[in-house]
Amino acid sequence: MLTILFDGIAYGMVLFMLACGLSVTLGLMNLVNLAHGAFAMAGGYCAVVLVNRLGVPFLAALPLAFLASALIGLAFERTLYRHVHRKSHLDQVLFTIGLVFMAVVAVDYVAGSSQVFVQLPDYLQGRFTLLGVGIGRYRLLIIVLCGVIAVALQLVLMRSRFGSRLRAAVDDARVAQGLGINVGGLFAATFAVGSGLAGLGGALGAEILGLDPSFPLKYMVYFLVVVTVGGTSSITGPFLASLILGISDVAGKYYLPDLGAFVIYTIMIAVLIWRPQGLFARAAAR
Amino acid sequence: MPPALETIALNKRFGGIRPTSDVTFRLETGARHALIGPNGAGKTTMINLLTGVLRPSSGRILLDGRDITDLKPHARARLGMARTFQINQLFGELTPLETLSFAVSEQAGTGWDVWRPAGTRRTQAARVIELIERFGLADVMNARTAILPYGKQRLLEIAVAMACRPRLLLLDEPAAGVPEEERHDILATVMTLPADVTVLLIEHDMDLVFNFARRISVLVNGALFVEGSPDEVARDPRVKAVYLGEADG
Amino acid sequence: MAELLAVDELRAGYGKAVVLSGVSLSLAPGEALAVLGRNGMGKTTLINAIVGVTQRFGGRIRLDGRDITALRPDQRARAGIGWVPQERNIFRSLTVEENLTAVARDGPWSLAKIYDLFPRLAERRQNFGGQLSGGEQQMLAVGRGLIVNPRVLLLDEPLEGLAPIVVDELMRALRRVIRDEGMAAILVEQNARKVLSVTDRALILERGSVVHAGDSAALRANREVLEAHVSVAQARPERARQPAVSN
Amino acid sequence: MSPQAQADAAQLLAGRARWHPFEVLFWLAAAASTVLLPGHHLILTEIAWLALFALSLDLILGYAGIVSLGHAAFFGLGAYAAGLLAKHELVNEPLLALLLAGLAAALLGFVTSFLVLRGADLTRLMVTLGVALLLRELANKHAWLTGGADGLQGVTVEPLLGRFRFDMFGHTGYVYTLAVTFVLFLVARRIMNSSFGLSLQAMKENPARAEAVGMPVSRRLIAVYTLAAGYAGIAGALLTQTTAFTSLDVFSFERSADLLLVLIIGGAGYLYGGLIGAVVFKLLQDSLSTITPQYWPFWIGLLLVAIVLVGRERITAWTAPLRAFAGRLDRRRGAAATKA
Amino acid sequence: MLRKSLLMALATAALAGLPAPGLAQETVKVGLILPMTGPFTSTGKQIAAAARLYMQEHGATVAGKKIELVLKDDTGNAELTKRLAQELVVSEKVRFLAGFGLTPLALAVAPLATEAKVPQIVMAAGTSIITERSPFVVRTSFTVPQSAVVIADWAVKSNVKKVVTLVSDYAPGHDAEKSFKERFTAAGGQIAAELRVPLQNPDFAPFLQRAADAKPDALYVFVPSGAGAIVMKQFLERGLDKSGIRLIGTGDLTDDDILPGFGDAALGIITAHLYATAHPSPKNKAYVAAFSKANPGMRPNFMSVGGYDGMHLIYEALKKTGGKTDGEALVAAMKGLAWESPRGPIAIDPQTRDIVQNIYIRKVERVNGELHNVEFATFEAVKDPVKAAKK
Repeated sequence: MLTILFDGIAYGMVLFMLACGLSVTLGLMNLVNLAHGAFAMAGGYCAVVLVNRLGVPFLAALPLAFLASALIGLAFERTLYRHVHRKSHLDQVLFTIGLVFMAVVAVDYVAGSSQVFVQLPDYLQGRFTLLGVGIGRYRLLIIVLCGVIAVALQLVLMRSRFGSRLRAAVDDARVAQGLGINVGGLFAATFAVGSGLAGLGGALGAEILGLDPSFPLKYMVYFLVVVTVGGTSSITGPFLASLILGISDVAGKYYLPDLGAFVIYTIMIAVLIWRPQGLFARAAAR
Repeated sequence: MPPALETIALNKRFGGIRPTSDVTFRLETGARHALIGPNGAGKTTMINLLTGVLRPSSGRILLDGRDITDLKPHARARLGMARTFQINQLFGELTPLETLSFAVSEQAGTGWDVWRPAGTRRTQAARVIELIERFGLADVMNARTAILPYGKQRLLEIAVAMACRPRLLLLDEPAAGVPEEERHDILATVMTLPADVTVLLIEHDMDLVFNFARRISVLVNGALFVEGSPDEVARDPRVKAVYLGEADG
Repeated sequence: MAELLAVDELRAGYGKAVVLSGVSLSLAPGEALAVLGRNGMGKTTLINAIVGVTQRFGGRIRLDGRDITALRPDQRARAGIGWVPQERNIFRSLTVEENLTAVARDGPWSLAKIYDLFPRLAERRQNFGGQLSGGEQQMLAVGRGLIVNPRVLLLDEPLEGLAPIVVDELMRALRRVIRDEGMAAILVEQNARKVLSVTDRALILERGSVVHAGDSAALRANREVLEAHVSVAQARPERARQPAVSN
Repeated sequence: MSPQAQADAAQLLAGRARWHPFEVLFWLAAAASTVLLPGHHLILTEIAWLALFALSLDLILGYAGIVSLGHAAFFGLGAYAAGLLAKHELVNEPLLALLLAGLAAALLGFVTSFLVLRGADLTRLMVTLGVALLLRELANKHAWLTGGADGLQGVTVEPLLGRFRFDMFGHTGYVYTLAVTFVLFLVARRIMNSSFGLSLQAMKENPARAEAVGMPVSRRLIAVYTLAAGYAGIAGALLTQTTAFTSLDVFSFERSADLLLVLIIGGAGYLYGGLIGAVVFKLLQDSLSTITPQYWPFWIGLLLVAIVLVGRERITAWTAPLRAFAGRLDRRRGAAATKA
Repeated sequence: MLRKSLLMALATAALAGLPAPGLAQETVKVGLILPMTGPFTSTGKQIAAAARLYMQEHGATVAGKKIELVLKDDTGNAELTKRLAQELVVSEKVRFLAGFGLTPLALAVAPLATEAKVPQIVMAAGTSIITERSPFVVRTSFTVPQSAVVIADWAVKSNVKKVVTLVSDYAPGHDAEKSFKERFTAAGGQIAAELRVPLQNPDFAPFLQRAADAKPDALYVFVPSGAGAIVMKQFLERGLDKSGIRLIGTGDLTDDDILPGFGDAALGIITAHLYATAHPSPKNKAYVAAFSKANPGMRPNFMSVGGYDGMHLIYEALKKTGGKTDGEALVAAMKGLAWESPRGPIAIDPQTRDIVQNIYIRKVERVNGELHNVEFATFEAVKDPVKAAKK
């Protein structure tokens, strides 16, 4: 029972890491970025190359994967995405699906279509039992790492000046800009961080979710589910949504294997009918 | 004969704010009534309550003696209440002809007709053409609304409301944003609205208000402050004081 | 007198609607200008056009000799335009203090000085923007405009919808900012009497154009002009009432 | 207003639904393809049902402004309905089965329309997607009925009208699919030129004002969503009937996403967008995947990115003549009439 | 109505005007339909590469005919496979349909093969029933039960008493589950639980947890190539190996294509399969060398030999018919063909048109620093057990 909970949390954490950037860019820039998974894939492949080919230690490869995806994200934001900020959601959907197609094929071309894995160091393999709960070492790492990052994100957002400027821009971009906040620059920085986090999620999640060129397509729906269920106005919304989805998905498959795949979609539809703005959206609209 | 529009102790609360408080007033059929007031007096809330965009916290609204407090906007429209919007609310991709065809068809109850091509009913077509003519839209009747000059858009805004054959017309700042050279078209149009239509004008442009209205209500802080003839209102020192910030309404 | 802010034939509006049809004004350092007029006459559009958050159709804006017409709103803010928006637009998910620190720039107006100006804000520093009363929100909006440390502060109807006692408190604060500290300011108000008491000059907008410009004190005494353009007045005689025609 | 202008106005009002030479040409070309391109009937069949499917999306996206990423739900339901009816020999006449499949999908559309009424674009996107994925799971789980992941095997479609056998070369299938698409296009054209259709366009442009004019917005949305679902169901049924096979792919997210691309390439909101998009998209996909079987999606992706960056309006401007002349009001003729 | 009957008349006219199929021609086209994009790309790539390699090695001409390969991408979507196959037959006039990465794709085309009388060479899909769906289907890949029964036999011999099965919820998975279960229980083994995993499933953890809860001697796994790695990793992660559970399965689990990325964790996994890159025959050594040279960075896997042998089958059949491309004659020529493949000796069963081949028991080991499936036992000339049992 607790083992299932543990697995569900780890799964949820990976989802959160992968989706939180999407949630922030959607909430902040009103940008539907279906290509978010492509940045996650970039991070994953970056980790594979670093660890497997260049022999970089796994833990050192993680921040590098973050950095690489963040830089790629920044480059795309400044060159391409900035042109679609003001376009309709439909345009954004088309544009980013196009990017996904290109990313999938490009990765296939460069890295081949087979699934790849990051070679984990020995100390992250296997598991131990604590008070009757089976704890996988790697999943523990994920939970700790993602937990720390989630807390750090929340702290940055709530305590730092960057965070308050960001929240100000989300609250009212027009006034924030009129009061001297460079909203465009803020967007770019946030986009980069969001992409970086996705890259980190891709590097961490490769072990659990698998990594191949079709990654961004395969998990696009999951990201969107997290974002729509969690709402886009905070970090905590997607975080809780990820955990709920992770746990219910894992528990659903364990206890009701025949209904496993229904659980996640049913939850999503129910939530969206109940609260179209997402489960944890700020209740009062402006 | 019941009044065209009557509100009884209308209240609206948003949290601790009370943008409409105990408004009771009536418009006789064929009235030319203006609702004015300084910024933040609650005019927009008032019009939203009347048209059904907002539900009142308490109080009733009667249209020709019938209680319409719980009706949705489209049902009120069916009963003969039409409005124009302070900021144009038009159908940018449709032409004035199409826009008016749509409005006339909805008014005539043929909006559910899935078979007969729009605009081919003779009486409806005649009505559309009449509106086009009356509002001076003939030269632009086949152009996309989005590319019309602003003044023409304002005229279309009123024409759409008139297409609904209203018995009560709410005009929300009809001249707002219209360049000076196109203003007189709007003024002339408003002046020549059919006499049997009851008109409530919400406006800041005093030229328009005093030229048009036979009675004026002044709204201050959500409550009716003064009501009277234009002369009475113009001379009322309390009204001037409110506008100049000399008194606290 | 040196020119701090110069607006030249500014035309602006929203979408297709032209609200401001060619307005010019100038402001000297330390000078305060009242912009009067009824609702919908273009006062807010004037402010928004100077801040850069509306559609500009033509005209130029210079600040301290520098042409800022092409700058983004945030660049204009950094160049020295301070803004107290009409709806106050407090950042709801930020605390009072964060509302201030998020936009703060170096200069004489520090957090401490803002709290000194509005002691109520200091008491509520940890409250979120959404939890403030209207008066407190307005104080915060003014404080937020000041802490940007602008060369010119633009205040858009700062007294609107406030209780009388709050109006008095704000007027005291504004007087201190403008008169004692010498902040150059443009004050948009309907509340003509109040605002004319703190400004040097005034202009009145009607339908997007300047219909009167002059000395504040003189305008304050000129009841006729005020009534004609700001308060309720009969139509000018030349536009006769037309009879309603039957359908 | 001069009598001439009045006459113009009347003519313009009545002329909305008139056929333009371009339209006639388009359908003549389609009819000619049944004779002139016998070797390409299979891909043409695919284009024909895809066009119908895209037309169905156009009804809700182009005319009512509902963004959907789950239109495959109705397509798939229609496909399985037709497949099951044929497989278990419940209804042997393909035309009747087609109708029933359409009705089934329309029913599903009616029920789910209430979910779509809530929320804005993104919520709609996800709810529609969720419905399609749920149906897919449902079909997957009920393998005894649907064949699960292996697809519905053993479907034999009886000859059309008892006479025309569905041959391997796809000739019957193509003529059948094209004819059904044409008839349903005629119906859609008629509906969209009616007062009902006009009211949908008005609602898409400005729902608040449409309601203020007296239009019951929600009920109209439900109606058009149901209609579009029925169309999608028929498109799905055509797929099953012409291939004698269907599988879980009919519900897939990719299908809904591709459909959106098809419609956007052709341009939404003038009925021909889906048709032209289907032709362009399929031919492009087919030729690209022949040239580079492994890397063709890259070029499709590039095309999408380019379309958005350049601007959809400008890209689809090449269809402008058709767009201007087709279902919507004919402006050029109007201008000419006014001059005359 | 008039319009419609007119169209019908036109269509009938078009039908009559078509050239009759079966005319002799200099070029023989082989339609190769594979998933070249989408989630099953790796299957398509392997087979396409092997088919091209075969033609490169053996020349493009056989029995006086020039062989031309027409490659089409069906993205793993069955309705597209069917349309492409139809087009290849109708427009391109191909004489062979080949490829078919997944069972539904092969099944979708089978009726067409019958109708068009074109041999359908199945180079990948592994469900038993496929060859029964058309007399024109000939298979050069494998059937899932071939490996499943062999690993069941091996398990019985190796003192495994209690097994949990974990398979993907689609036809090959069901095949794998059924064949294993029948053979294993017949020999006295016990199936503790049968788990079916959705085909698209991101996380195997809950299923593995259920498996662990049942405390079996071994976990038998069949999942599509690719997902196997995740199963294996999560198997180890939960420490199922340490609680004495062995991981066994068919060779899909330790697909040679992706095995190098598994890491040491894969060491010691036992599977039964038809081919391993490390198969120790001279023929295979040459094959692997040529394949790797033509496709840098790729290792030929069991899918590739399906493509390679499929081409061989086509060449041999044409030789036997003397270049005649009549479908029935070609299929007849294919029946009973036997040859030495890189995987070892194989043959086409004349009764079932299915492949007869050796199945090897292999263990993952490091060879020259790389992970490989190393064969250590051979079950010779295994026929498809499902069809064999029917007789």
